[in-house]
Amino acid sequence: MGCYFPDRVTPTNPPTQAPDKDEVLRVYKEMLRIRRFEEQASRAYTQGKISGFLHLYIGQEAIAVSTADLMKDGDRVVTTYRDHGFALALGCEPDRCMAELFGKKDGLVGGVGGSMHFFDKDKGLWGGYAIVGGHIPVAAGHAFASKYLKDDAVTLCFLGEGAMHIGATHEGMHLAGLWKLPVVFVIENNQYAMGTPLSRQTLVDDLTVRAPAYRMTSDRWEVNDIFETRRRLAEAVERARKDHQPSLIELLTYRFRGHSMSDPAKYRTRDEVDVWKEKDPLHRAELSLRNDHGMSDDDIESVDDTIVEEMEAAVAFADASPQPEPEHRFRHHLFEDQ
Amino acid sequence: MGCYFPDRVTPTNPPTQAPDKDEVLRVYKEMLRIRRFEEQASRAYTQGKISGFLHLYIGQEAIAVSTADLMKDGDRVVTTYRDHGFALALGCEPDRCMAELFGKKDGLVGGVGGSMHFFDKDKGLWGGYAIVGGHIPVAAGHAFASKYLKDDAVTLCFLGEGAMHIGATHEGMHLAGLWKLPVVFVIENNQYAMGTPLSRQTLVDDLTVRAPAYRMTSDRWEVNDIFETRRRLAEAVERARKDHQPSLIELLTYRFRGHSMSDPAKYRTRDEVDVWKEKDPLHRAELSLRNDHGMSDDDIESVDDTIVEEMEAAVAFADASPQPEPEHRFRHHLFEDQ
Amino acid sequence: MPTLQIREALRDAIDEEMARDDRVFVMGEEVGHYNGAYKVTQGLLDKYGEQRVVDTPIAEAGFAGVGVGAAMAGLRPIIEFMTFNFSAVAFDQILNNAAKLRHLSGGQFTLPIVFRGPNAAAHMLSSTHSQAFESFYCGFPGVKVVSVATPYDAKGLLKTAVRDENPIIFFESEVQYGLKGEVPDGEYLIPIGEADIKRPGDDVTVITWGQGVAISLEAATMAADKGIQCEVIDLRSLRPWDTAAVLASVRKTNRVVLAYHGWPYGGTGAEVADFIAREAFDHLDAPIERVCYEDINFSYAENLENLAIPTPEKILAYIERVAYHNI
Amino acid sequence: MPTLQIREALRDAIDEEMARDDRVFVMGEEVGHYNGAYKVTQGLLDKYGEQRVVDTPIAEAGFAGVGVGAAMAGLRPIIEFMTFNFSAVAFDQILNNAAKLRHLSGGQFTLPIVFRGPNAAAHMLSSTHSQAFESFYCGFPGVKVVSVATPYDAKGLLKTAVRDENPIIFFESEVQYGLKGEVPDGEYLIPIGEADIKRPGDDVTVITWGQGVAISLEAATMAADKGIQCEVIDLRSLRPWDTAAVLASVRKTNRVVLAYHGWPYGGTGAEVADFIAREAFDHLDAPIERVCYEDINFSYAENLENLAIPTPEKILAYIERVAYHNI
Ligand SMILES: Cc1ncc(C[n+]2csc(CCOP(=O)(O)OP(=O)(O)O)c2C)c(N)n1
Ligand SMILES: Cc1ncc(C[n+]2csc(CCOP(=O)(O)OP(=O)(O)O)c2C)c(N)n1
Ligand SMILES: [Mg+2]
Ligand SMILES: [Mg+2]
Repeated sequence: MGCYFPDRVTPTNPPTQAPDKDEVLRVYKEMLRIRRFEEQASRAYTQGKISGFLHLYIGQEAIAVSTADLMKDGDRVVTTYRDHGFALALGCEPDRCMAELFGKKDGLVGGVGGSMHFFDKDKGLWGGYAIVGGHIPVAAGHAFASKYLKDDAVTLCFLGEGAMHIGATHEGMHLAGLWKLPVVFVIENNQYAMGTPLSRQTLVDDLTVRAPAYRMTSDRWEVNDIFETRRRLAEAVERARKDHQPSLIELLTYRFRGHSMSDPAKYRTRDEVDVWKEKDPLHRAELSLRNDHGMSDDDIESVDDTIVEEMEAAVAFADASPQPEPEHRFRHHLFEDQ
Repeated sequence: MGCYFPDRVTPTNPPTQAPDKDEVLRVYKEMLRIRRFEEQASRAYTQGKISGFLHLYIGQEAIAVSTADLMKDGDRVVTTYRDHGFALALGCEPDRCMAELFGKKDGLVGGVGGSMHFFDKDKGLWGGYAIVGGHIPVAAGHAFASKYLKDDAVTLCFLGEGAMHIGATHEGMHLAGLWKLPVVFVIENNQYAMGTPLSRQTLVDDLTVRAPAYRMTSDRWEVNDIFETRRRLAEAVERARKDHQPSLIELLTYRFRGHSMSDPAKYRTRDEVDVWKEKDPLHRAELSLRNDHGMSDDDIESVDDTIVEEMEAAVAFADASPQPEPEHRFRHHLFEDQ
Repeated sequence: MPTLQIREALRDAIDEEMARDDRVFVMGEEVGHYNGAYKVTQGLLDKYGEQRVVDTPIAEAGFAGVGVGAAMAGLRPIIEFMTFNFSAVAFDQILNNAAKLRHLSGGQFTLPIVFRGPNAAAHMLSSTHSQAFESFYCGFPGVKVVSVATPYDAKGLLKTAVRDENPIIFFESEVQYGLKGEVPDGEYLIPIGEADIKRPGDDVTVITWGQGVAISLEAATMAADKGIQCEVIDLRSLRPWDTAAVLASVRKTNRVVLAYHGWPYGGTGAEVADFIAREAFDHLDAPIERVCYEDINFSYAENLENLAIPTPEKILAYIERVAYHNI
Repeated sequence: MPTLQIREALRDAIDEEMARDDRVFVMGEEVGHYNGAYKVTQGLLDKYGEQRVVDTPIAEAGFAGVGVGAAMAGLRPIIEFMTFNFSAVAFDQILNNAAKLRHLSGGQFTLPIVFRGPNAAAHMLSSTHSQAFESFYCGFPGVKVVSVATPYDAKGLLKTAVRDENPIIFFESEVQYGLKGEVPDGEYLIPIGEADIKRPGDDVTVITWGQGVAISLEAATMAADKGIQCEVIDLRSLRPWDTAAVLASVRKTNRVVLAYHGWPYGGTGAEVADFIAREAFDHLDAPIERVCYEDINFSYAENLENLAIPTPEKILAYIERVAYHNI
């Protein structure tokens, strides 16, 4: 069973001040943009416009959005194949992201990577990786370079809870801890690795139990309130930047869709999903806008309409974008292949 | 610096009864047999009779000897390339062990493996492995089979502290913990991985800090008194056999020679070595025989002489043994290659 | 004869072998409760229980090694890699443990273990998920390598593999699990090491395996329309491979095209070509041609992927080239 | 010209490149305080400090991946594998990260990284420590593969490799680190992809690399006594390899023997042989022969190992075979 352990969650320290309406609205829009993008992608997939694997970020948006708010120039995000949310949060154009999903010329990486491999170096997106755990040493390497070059940059590396049990993750985290690298490892514990609930992946309920072995600072909470998430992530980012002290963070979250489009997610109950729907940070932000900031149905709807339009435009852009030129397939294998 | 942390060592519970003279003498002889064997091997290596890598067990003998005392029929030892001590303790003939080091026909595995790959299934020696960490999943697999076949056997898997940081070790231990396999993982922390002291391998001083992540029971002590070692190992073996509860044990020990014959061990001080010489279980057993059990220099010497003779005979046997037949190289790659 | 998908034929093979020998078990990611990422193991958990259908965390080196250790201790593991792309993290366990332990132990241990799963490019999965592993796993002693392309071969060879006393690398294909074909009722075994002539012919020998088989047969049909009769040989076993069947055909046709899913450098393609060039030196009327992947990392974009892989048209072009070479 | 050991030539190359570009650093097991398991990096820690000469725990996948990540971020890592046998646990990092990230990112990242260390059999190390990795690392796009056999080539090619913008697999040899040869003072570079004719001759082309070079030259001397003039070509680069130099020689001699340390199935040996058989089809007067490892796991016993590896005598036998083939 996908399990969640309130008792093991570290309590938060209270916010210094409550966010004002503009701020709530801004993050709400950012989260909603990701969700609507994913919904468009989902539709396009069922229409056969997107192929291969498509892993949606629906339910986890608050993590990418709060992360983006914390990033300074030069900071990096390294993540898994579940990477659309980070791309949008970091400012990549929905048009180019959707075009990548469509395998088109105007895609984020020219159509060569697809859903699992979004890269936008200038925006701080150092990549979506598709071999579970394989990106952990790479992220440690980015942080190694930051320390070597003294560029004050922080690398934020995201992984699923399922990636905690593979060797590369252990080795990468061990080296990051040993060498005190400026990196923050964030486990997005969405309770499942494909169809496998956490309880069949490990007997421990708290994945940060490994932090001491790596001499990392740890923190762990459930992602309901995006502002709490941002505040606590910020502490880890500063630890990395100022003290070169790496962190291991476990975020309890949930994906509302299947692992990928091909997964009907039969392995979980309606009730379980409903429990998490209540916790959904996007839903909570909407409630706050309604209850604390007096936004009406119409207000919310018009926000939504604009965003839906933006994402439909992205689909139109992707549709219209041409396929990559045939010769494009010979580029970038070696540096010489221009 | 090769570091040792008395503060972190779990205190022992007192022995139920002190061992009598025969028992002390028996384990003393067993440990001494290993040391004398290694000394002969060392000499033969310098004479060019042994080639390749030769990793000596001098200083760690008490671990193999106490392990052998605990093993029941069907139990297994899986270890590293530093495997001579286990072979002798488990009852493999010094003749065949030495012949293996000489690459001769009468070697334990017919000369194909050499020093790093002693195997004697019937004696419970399930092998010496030479890829660091690679044997941890294999040992877990033996334990998996025991649980599957309900044969009540326990697998004792030994590894150096240097093997704790590699992926295969993490994966193998994780699966053993998750599936509650009847296995005991014993870290022989001899303070160095080749020339690298523990302090440059990890920032933690206690390697059992990882046991909770694997839901294993842990224990940790310094190997001075072979009887304490046997008593505490026995608890882990019984946990595995009776409750299928795996353990992670860290033994603080020391190798008095270099990593292998090609290592002059310049990286450590005379003083450090002397400190450990005082702790040497073989030395302590000898003191006990002299002080508690009234053995004289002559008594000790005659014991030694017999053992030295046995090991010199092993060298003579290995010298006399022929090389493997040329056709032997085509055997055992596939089952059909008889 | 009943018609089955390759997926079903593989499942029946596993099911029959598990029923026959309770030392046989299946282990891998999502093989149990999820019924298999590609549904090859569907229903087996319900039938055999968690002890014999073992879901694992994501730890290929770990469970590949557990399989090796279990085989040494008397079990007969079937280890599923969700795809062989993920076996790269378990490479050491296969290369240094599975393939070597019998020899290293002087024959004290036997390693009856099957590593199976889909291999080579599927469709639009980009570079890390589109790789053919023949050139890696055929390159060292101590293992046997099999690659199946029809339901009949899939069932017969997997049953043989499970009974074999050696480590077997067993290649399937994601895009061919649904491919249908006749499978006789009742038990049959296909020996490892025997090629199968999927289509007889006298003019050109087309040597293929795995995903190459279907497109080679298509190409052969197109060639027939042009008056060229191809003999299409499905190697089925890549290590060891059927040198006799290949030589017999080449001595007859004197012309050879190899068509397969895999990168050009080395591997089975080069090995077979080099062998023929040496052993049939005086029988070749044309250079041996190889139709395989372009030597590039795969792209997600459909048009780019389609250009990189062998097609019936490409194979036909080379068939014509070798056939008309001396005219 | 000063005479250096290969070990010293490699060290000079690393030293010069580190002095020249402070983004270059060395990482691996025992490279620093221990001065290198085979002393290639001797003295570099004292000279450049712990930041640029980095000792690692035993975690090849970890530090290979750290190297990849550091290269993406602007550094130029030289990753030492104590031997390439231990790179098997890092295979995924090389195959799926180093070789693919430039392409996957649409060219956003550059991966100037060198993976170096001893390759192939040394002496009496048994099967897990005696493997040649060419067939694994040459088999996929996105990397270059180099193999050196003389101090001159070692220095010139390693300097080029460090300056190259791509992942380079750089093969050395444990048993040849002490091999001496002349190395000019002052800087020189050897381009990757250029073979070197180590001995000119008109009768038989002997293609070799790595540990094969010295024994091939011995065999060529023995052949000369029998009146057969061999042209010994050291490929030096295995991916890409010098097709032009090879074809030119083969068109002259019409006879080819490949001699190298490595298993027979596939790999560079089969790739080169297949290429020649196709591109020089009408120029060959004899089948191409390959002298390499027996297709077995290596044994520790000296006599068994010596029987499994190529020797000057074995190479000579094949030189004679191809030379007299048509007489
Ligand atoms: C080494 C490896 N093994 C298996 C896979 C197949 N696979 C892709 S995603 C996935 C599940 C990952 O779950 P988790 O880490 O929790 O991330 P999530 O998908 O939940 O975000 C698996 C098994 C892979 N990509 N790499
Ligand atoms: C994967 C791998 N990397 C490197 C080596 C080379 N090597 C052999 S033993 C060793 C040190 C191991 O130290 P430790 O685990 O502490 O065991 P000890 O030798 O001290 O008993 C190394 C680096 C190896 N055999 N395997
Ligand atoms: Mg998950
Ligand atoms: Mg040690």
